[in-house]
Amino acid sequence: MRAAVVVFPGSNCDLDTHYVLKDLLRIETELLWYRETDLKDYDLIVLPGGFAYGDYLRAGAIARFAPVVQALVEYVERGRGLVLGICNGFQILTEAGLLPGALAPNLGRKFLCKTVKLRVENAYTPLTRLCREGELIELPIAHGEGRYVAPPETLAKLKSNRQILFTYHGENPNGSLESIAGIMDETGTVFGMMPHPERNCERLLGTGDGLKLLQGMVEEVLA
Amino acid sequence: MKEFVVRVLVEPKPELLDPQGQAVERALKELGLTTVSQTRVGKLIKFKLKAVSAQHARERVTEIAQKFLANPVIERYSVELEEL
Amino acid sequence: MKEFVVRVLVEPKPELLDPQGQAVERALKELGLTTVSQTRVGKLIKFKLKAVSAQHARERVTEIAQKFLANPVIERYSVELEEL
Amino acid sequence: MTKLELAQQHGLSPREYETICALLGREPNELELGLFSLNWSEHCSYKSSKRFLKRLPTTGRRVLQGPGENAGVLELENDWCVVFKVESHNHPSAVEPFHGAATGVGGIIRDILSMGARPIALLDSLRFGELSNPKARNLLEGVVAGIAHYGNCIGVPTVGGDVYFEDAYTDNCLVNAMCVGLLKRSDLKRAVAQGVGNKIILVGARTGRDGIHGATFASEDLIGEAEEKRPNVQVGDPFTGKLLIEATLEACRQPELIGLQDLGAGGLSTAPPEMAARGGVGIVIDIEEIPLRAEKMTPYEILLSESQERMVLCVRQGAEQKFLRIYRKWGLEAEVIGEVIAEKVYRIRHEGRTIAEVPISALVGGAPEPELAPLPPGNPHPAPSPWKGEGSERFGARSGGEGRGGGLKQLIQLLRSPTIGSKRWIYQQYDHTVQTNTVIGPGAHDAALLRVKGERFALAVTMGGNGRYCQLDPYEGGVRAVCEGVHNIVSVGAEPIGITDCLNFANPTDPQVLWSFERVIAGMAEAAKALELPFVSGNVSFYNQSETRRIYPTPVVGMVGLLKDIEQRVPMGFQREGDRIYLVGKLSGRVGGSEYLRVLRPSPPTPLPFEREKGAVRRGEGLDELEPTDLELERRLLGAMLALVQRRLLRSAHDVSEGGLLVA
Repeated sequence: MRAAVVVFPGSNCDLDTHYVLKDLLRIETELLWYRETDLKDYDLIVLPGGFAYGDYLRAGAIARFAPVVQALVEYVERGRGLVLGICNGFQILTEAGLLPGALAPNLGRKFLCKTVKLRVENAYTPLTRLCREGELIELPIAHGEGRYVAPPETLAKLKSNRQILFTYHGENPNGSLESIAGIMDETGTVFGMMPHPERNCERLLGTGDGLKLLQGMVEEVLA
Repeated sequence: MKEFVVRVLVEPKPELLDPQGQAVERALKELGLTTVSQTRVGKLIKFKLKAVSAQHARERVTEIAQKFLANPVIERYSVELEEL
Repeated sequence: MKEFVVRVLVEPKPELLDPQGQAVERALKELGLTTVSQTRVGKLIKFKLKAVSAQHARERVTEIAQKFLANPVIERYSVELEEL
Repeated sequence: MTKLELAQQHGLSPREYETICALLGREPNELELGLFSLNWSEHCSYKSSKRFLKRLPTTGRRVLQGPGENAGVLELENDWCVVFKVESHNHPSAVEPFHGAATGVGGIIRDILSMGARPIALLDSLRFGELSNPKARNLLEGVVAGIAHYGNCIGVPTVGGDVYFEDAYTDNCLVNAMCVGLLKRSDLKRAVAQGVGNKIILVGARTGRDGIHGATFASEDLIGEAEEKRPNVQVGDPFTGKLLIEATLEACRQPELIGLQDLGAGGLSTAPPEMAARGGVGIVIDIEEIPLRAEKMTPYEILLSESQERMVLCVRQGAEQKFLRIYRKWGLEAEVIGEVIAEKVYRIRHEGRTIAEVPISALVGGAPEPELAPLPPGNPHPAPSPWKGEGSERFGARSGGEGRGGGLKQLIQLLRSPTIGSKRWIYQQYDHTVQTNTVIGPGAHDAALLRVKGERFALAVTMGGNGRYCQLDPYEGGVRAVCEGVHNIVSVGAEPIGITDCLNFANPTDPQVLWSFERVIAGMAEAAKALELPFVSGNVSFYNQSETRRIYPTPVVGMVGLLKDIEQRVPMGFQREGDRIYLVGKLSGRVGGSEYLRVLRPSPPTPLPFEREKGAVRRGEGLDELEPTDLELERRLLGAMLALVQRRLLRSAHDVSEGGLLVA
């Protein structure tokens, strides 16, 4: 199995994500420069957190036109492998139209860095296959534009196709529509979530809940 | 080629909750502008552009606004052109 | 009382570094608008206002823009009024 | 306008102007005056503070680099080293809080970067006026948003710091930023230019008219000038800052890199000469080579510009293309703007002509020390304390009913004081978990704890300082600033190993301010010697006063500690029922300078410090007296705590500070 973590100018969590895949899950993982367009032999591509292109204008608005994202569209169309967008990565995937909806500024108008509780809404997906439906997990969030928004017809489709993977539990930190924290696309190969699994993969830093999410993606590829 | 000053005004869609707009409205009222309503806070993108005609310029800018300057899921935009 | 749509446009002072404006300009050029220059990204504050006259409305808004809507140290503003 | 008047407009005194003419053997031209004004500013030359700072201990077995470089460096374990420093951006933040604070964070990050280290943590110490004052609230809002904007975007976690709300800081907020970096000993770089013919490369952002006179501005009183004098505010671009980190760390891995330095206050007028001074060489710069952002900039504006996110490299002749490629790959500007020359001068060329040439030794370290004599106030003790009491106050004992039974009410009042209450509403705006090394983050303990991936050891960091103590008794306040840091570090189980500091004071031209400056340093030096802690870097910020107010003498201490085995870390919270609770150290019951007095014994607002009363400064009657710290006890306390940690006998620990035992 080969994984790639995309590095945009302004990505901050590329090394953190690379550390989990390579050092904790022992997967061959490369850092993929945003100018690359040859994605053929990657089974998993992660768009990490950060401020790609400084998040100027809108988070992910400029990164979406990077060569690697253009190549990603084709990669997804051909079903070559799994794509996971974390925080800034999720914003970029929605801007690129690879995931429905959009991420608007937090309702509280301030950047928020805290640990939140999430409820697993659908446990039959590569990202959540090691969780149980309804399970509560803890993950840190760190974003200023994390309010998930989508028109009613998109929300209806997300529900009917069970594309909603995580919802915030107990509090809705950023005012997201129906507390949505993470979704997948219709094909079940493109995933996006605002919370940071890579920041809670070791007991040293917290409950370790994040590891089984990334492990799920790996096991899906190896299965 | 003519030169134009282009202003693209991007604001949150009406049906979208605009916390910044609400906060500004509250402050405006506190500062005495009591008859204010429907406050929205958006973005102004201003630039100079050379083009053969106003019509051509407007077309190109509108296409880019739709694709890049505004996110159609949450924002709407308007394009204003002024020949120098 | 008359009703007006007020638009206050706030932008960074010209001599000040505008990282956001530079980033947007680079992107516009990559998207094919090669003849773009002097891109600035600022804020649009839009609201409805009831006032006795346009002149009175403009005065009140200008006073508030100077004190609150724009930061005179780093920004300049313009007020636009349209009677409904 | 005569040259002398022009010199004074540049913040140079007549005496300094005379010295310049003597050093040059002629009158300086305007560009040379600009060079002198920045290099001899208080901010860059430390001319009024140098002789006092010499008293701070700066040596120790772990010290690889003491003061005099971009940051201090201490050895840790397995070839790892820690790099850290504090920087202040008080004056720019008073003018424009958001960008002032943001550029402060950007600058301190680049100081760490220029030692070749990856920045791994940020801390900030903030001081504002009372929260009831709208101006203070606006400053707070802008400063916190600016720090969050820059720190979050650049991907360095903000893990600690402190904030106080006191009337003394109403007109002069304090924004001190500390950055900590890690590197392998073999990667250590220094800010030096050497080797005749080696190239000088300017990298990062383009040069504009930002913050011209920024450095000298910091040396002027902020008296009503903020409005008319609209200095061109420096705007930080964290996105470019992030690219600069990645590109520079890549450049630091190239053997041909001789040295590098951040363009801080003073920009191109101070960084190249400082690098040349360290290398014992000269430097020639060509103005045309400098990439500009604004049109029609004069050489004067280009050299004095303080545009952010720029650095200067000295690289071996012939290898310059390699470095230009690295920075351009990251989308950054990079141009060869000059080279090292044998003649020890800073030579500026423009259109083939030399338009300025000044001896390096004149610019760097040539500033004459102003003849300022510290003068203690009327008697050996500081000004009257704001609180008038009858005899020394035992907490609660004397105050009748208020003491007994009133404890809970007082606790709530103390917790409601913004200085003591939770700061979550601030640090939740800072990304404190990026880089996934934050084991103990903000709000969780007295110090933050960072793991180092692949290693057993961990790094404890803390930052803080109580200005009110120094207002009452500068010497004791200086001692406590160091001891508070030690308590915080040892509370998480780590051994304190080094100090950085930012000394925030009012005008040094006022003898009493200089006296408190000298006394604070004496106290800090005494405590550091007793606890064997070296000062490895630091900063001085003077002129923090307005017409009506003068800040408290405020030393902010940044401290780093080493925890050899991360499994021995000590949390703060009580762990298990039945565990025994111990109070270690002496309980004097004195409440001098305490939050208890400020919150529960309200009094007239703090008079202007060192205010004359009836001709002589009167010492308060005991209520404000600070219990002198027993440094011998502190030494033994430190040793005992470390022994308890090694034997794993501690379930948790917490330092008793603001709010005393009641709040702890």
